Amino acid sequence: MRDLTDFDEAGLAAPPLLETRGLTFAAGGRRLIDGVNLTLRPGRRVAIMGPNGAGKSLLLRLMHGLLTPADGGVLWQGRRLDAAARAAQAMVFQRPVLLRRSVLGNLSFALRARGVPRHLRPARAEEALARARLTGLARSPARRLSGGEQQRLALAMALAGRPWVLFLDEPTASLDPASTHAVEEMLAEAHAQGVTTVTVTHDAGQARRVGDDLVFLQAGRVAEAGPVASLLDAPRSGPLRAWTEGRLWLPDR
Amino acid sequence: MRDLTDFDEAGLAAPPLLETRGLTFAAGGRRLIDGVNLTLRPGRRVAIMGPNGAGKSLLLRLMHGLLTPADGGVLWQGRRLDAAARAAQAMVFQRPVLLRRSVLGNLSFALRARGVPRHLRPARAEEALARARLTGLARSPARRLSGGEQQRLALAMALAGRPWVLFLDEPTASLDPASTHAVEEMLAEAHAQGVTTVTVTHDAGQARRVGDDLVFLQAGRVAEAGPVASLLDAPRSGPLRAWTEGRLWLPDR
Amino acid sequence: MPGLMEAFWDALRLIALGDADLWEIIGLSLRVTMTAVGLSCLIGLPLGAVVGAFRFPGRTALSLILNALMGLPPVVVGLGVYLMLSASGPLGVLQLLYTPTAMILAQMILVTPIVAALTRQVVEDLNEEYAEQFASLGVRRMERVAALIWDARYSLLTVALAGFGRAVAEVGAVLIVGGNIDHVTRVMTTTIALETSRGNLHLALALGAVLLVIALLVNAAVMAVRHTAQKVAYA
Amino acid sequence: MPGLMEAFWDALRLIALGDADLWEIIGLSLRVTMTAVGLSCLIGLPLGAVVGAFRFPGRTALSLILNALMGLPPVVVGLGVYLMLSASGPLGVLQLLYTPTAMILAQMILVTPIVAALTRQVVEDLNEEYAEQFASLGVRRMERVAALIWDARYSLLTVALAGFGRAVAEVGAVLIVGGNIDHVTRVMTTTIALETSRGNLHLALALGAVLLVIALLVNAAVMAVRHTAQKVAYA
Amino acid sequence: EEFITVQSTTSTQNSGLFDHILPMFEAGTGIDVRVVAVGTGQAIRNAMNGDGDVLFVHARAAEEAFVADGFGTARHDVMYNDFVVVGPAADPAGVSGMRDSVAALAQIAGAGAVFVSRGDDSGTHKAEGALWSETDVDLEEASGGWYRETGSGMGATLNIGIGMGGYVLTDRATWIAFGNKGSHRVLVEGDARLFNQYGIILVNPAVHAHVKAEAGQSFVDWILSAEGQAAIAGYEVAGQQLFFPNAK
Ligand SMILES: Nc1ncnc2c1ncn2[C@@H]1O[C@H](COP(=O)(O)OP(=O)(O)OP(=O)(O)O)[C@@H](O)[C@H]1O
Ligand SMILES: Nc1ncnc2c1ncn2[C@@H]1O[C@H](COP(=O)(O)OP(=O)(O)OP(=O)(O)O)[C@@H](O)[C@H]1O
Ligand SMILES: [Mg+2]
Ligand SMILES: [Mg+2]
Repeated sequence: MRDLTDFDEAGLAAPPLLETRGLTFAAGGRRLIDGVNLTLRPGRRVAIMGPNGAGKSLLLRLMHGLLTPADGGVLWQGRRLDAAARAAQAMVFQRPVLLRRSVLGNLSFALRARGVPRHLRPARAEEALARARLTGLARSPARRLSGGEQQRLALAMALAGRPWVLFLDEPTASLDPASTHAVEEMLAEAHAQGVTTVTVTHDAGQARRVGDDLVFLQAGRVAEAGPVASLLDAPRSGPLRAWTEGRLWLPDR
Repeated sequence: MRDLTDFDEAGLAAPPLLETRGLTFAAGGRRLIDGVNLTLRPGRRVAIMGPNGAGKSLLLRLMHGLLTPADGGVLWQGRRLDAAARAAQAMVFQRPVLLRRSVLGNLSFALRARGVPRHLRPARAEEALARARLTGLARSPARRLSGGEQQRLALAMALAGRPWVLFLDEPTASLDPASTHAVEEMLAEAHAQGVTTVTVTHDAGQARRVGDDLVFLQAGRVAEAGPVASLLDAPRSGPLRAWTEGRLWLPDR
Repeated sequence: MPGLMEAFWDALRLIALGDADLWEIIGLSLRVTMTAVGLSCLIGLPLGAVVGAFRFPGRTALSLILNALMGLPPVVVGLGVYLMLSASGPLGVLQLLYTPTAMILAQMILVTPIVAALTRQVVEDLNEEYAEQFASLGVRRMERVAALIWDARYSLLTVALAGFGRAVAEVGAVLIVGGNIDHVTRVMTTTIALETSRGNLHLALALGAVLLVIALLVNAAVMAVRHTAQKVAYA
Repeated sequence: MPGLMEAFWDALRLIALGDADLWEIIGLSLRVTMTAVGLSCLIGLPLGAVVGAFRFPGRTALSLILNALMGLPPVVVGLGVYLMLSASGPLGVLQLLYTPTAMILAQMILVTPIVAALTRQVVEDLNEEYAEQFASLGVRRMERVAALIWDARYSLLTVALAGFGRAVAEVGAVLIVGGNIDHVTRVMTTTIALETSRGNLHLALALGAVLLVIALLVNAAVMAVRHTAQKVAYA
Repeated sequence: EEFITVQSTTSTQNSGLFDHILPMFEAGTGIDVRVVAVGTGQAIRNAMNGDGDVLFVHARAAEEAFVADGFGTARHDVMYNDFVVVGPAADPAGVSGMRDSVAALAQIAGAGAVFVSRGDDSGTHKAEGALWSETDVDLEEASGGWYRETGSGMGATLNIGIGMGGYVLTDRATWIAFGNKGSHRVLVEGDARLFNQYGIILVNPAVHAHVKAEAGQSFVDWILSAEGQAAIAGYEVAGQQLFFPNAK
């Protein structure tokens, strides 16, 4: 397999924030992630695309340290990924997990977990609510929120910790255009402040907007990786070509 | 409020399959659905759009008889909506609910619930799996599927009952382009066989593809309704205009 | 406590040597308890699931009563069953008093509310997730109950084990309706009570330890079956 | 059974007339049981939550042991506490034998494993949903435990009520360590046992009914509090 | 297999008497004897309900009432033993060696030393009550103080008495066979008022038709026979005879 570590030309100078080396994950007798090598450089935004079941969510989980690889590993600033490293990361799950509390209760919980001192929490929560446009719903039970509202709350909770790296798993899948736009602006803002984002998306337009580099996954492997525009404009691999044309890519299954 | 019962010009001849009259739903002290009048005519496809939290999912639930209205009601072929009526309907939820069983187990369960005789079930399950491209995952635990796979399974379960009316709540939100395309084709196919579909979507392009008529919801009310193309090309109401321009519509909140 | 360890070894020696009396007692304990718990689950699981899954008039009252019946005192159950089965009671003709059947009946009455009340809670929690999907699919009532019980089966195992624990440890009811008759209705707990009243505290304690070991083995066996099932899983 | 209804009315009349002895007994029953259940929850909820939420070496063994300890026979617990607290026992100097404190201790030992084992199951089910979010947010261990207990609080109420049921119905342990001493350690269940051995079966049964009514009231009170809390809710 | 049910008290069972004599009867007749050992009151009540063929207890007045009310055919003396007062070796009330049981109790009360009573209306409790009634001690007032009513069986009461370091009135058979004596020993014995008579009664088949009159009667007959009486006399624990047959 090609070594893809160096696709990130622009960021070559900066030392890598996170690297995966031969990352492999297996379950149910299948290699669901299969020898993935990636490098995340500070401030460089990555978009991940790929068909359903390609392993995008698993890859995010592995990079975030939520799953233990069967083989290979994840390096955080050159060292083993541990809980302390995870404190500098945050993730928005594809299917938001919200506590059985109010919207505000969820946010306060996240702030507290992230070590925000008690006296700072109300202001921070207020601010996050406003940014997620949930102020009016602060006292509503979080699990009764609409799909889009839940997704916005999950994003607000992730951002509350002011992470260095933000993993986003289809963060705008249930959002209306205005919210999608707002989220993309939040990402741009975060990027401007130096946050490194990794966004899984099925929307090529979004990939261009929120990614500098694109990783295209297919059946647990990196089919193609490189600067987002050049890849999408001139896909070289079969899977990505099929994808951009909206075709089904069925190599062996 | 304007009476919107008759927006459906093309279907005027056919008697309505389902009607909502002054449909209202309240919770937490808010009128979340507020006096909605809609008519569903057989074979006529409806798209529902609107910002997050507008009440789209609640409206589907009310029409499917899963929620009891606070005021107004739902008529099914002119009579009260009951469990028997619901047997002619099916719904794909925004957040798929899958049993703690295998993919095949979930499908068999749905088939059985829909009264498919035991000896017909294996063939029907097989067929549904193939259509949802889940054949290879038949024995996987359903709740371990990827987001997109779960959504496809939920759709397969809904279709398994061969419903007359199909409610779809953002059915392609987590799907890759090829799957989205496949789902839209399935909907077209179902439409050709006379199934009436009601699809919630945030994607204007999809609304055009899967809807004859469009209902635009805003804060629990129908802001605008009519043939999809004319509405999207020339939005008259403030909310829909804001929407098509990707702006935030904040009338009073 | 030197006497204690000694007594414990004595008890273990009796078991190891296959002391017929002790094995008979252990066997009857297990037979009575297992049967009672099995029957309790047969009633309590569906009953609890129905209360947990459906809304009907009197549901709150019913679940309240089930909760309260978890506090049914064994002696009272024993007395109630005794008065039923006594020769001068309504079911006297059945001649079930002072038989293992009477003990099973008493334990069932004790354990069924526990199984039902805890099942109600477990099923209610699961149903919150499933209810809309079930309603949408038009799942029939009895199938709902079956599906909820099946999907919650691993949690319900713990419920059944709670019932087992109550039954296997119980002495008040089986003493009254069984009579602790040697070779007929003598079980571990009544033996322990007897030895206690004979002042053979260490022997009683040792027998208690044996009973606990048995409970541990039963639990381990159930867990092993569960793990195997979970591995094979997903039919 | 005419004698039964009569005895029941007699018992009710005693209560209504404010029979001092009976009220004393009911009061002690509630005090001992409530204290024991409260303390058991204080230990059992976090313990069960820790076992349910974290993976650590010995976790399976621990949850197996908790399950098995649900089958701890009251008489054995009573004996164990007796041997500890008796004048010649290691804790004899405390002079706690035959005091309500000893009864609370014995009931705690009985009830804590029940609360812990059932909590483990409830928390394990909830943690399956929360675990990744917690790990992602970097929630500290003790906060996780607290959050799981808090979010599962309505289900855990049923667990606590199961513990209450076991404690309030229990007679074997409190008889041994309390001694059923009139005006000192006599509670409802030991009174019922006494009346039974006196052959006053109907009175015993009537007292049992009274006990059940008390259990029902306690459960109803808890449920009422729960409903109110759920309405106010969502802090 | 033919069997009869005997309602009896805990003292006969706890002392091990039945384990000693029943095999002899069963070997001779092939009739299995099932003993239900409960409180005296409960045993009598169970027998009244017809849940036993034979009643074998020690509460003379209650037994005679049982027969007088028609529940039993006839009452026969079987055996006796005696009650003793046991207490801690330290003997705070200084009653060791006394023969006058009433005086001994009065002295215990006077010293305010803990006395543990069964308080369950059993035969033993009634015998104890009779002794107290000859003193001028107000038990009502003392209850909960130095006078502790356990409301439990003999064995449980002994366990409690030993745990509290208190005095207990017990039947000698239970005491001798008892395994948890601690430092307690017999302090008062030999008073004629401490006599403890056991009786046996066949439950009346005219009241309860299902009573196994024939087998039950054969058990009664055997107990009263020379063979049965010898079996009772032959039961010893630690070299001491526990019961003294006195059938007429
Ligand atoms: N624990 C597991 N056990 C077995 N199979 C699993 C497990 N987790 C994930 N899978 C399978 O691994 C594959 C990749 O899953 P993943 O969720 O990473 O897909 P994805 O790329 O995120 O897809 P989507 O776009 O649909 O979200 C899927 O086929 C899924 O069924
Ligand atoms: N049971 C409930 N109690 C209180 N509020 C509720 C309840 N159910 C829904 N809501 C609120 O009602 C509004 C409409 O919810 P609904 O799920 O219908 O929105 P939606 O239009 O489907 O949005 P989305 O596009 O985000 O899915 C939301 O603001 C939601 O928070
Ligand atoms: Mg995914
Ligand atoms: Mg929705």
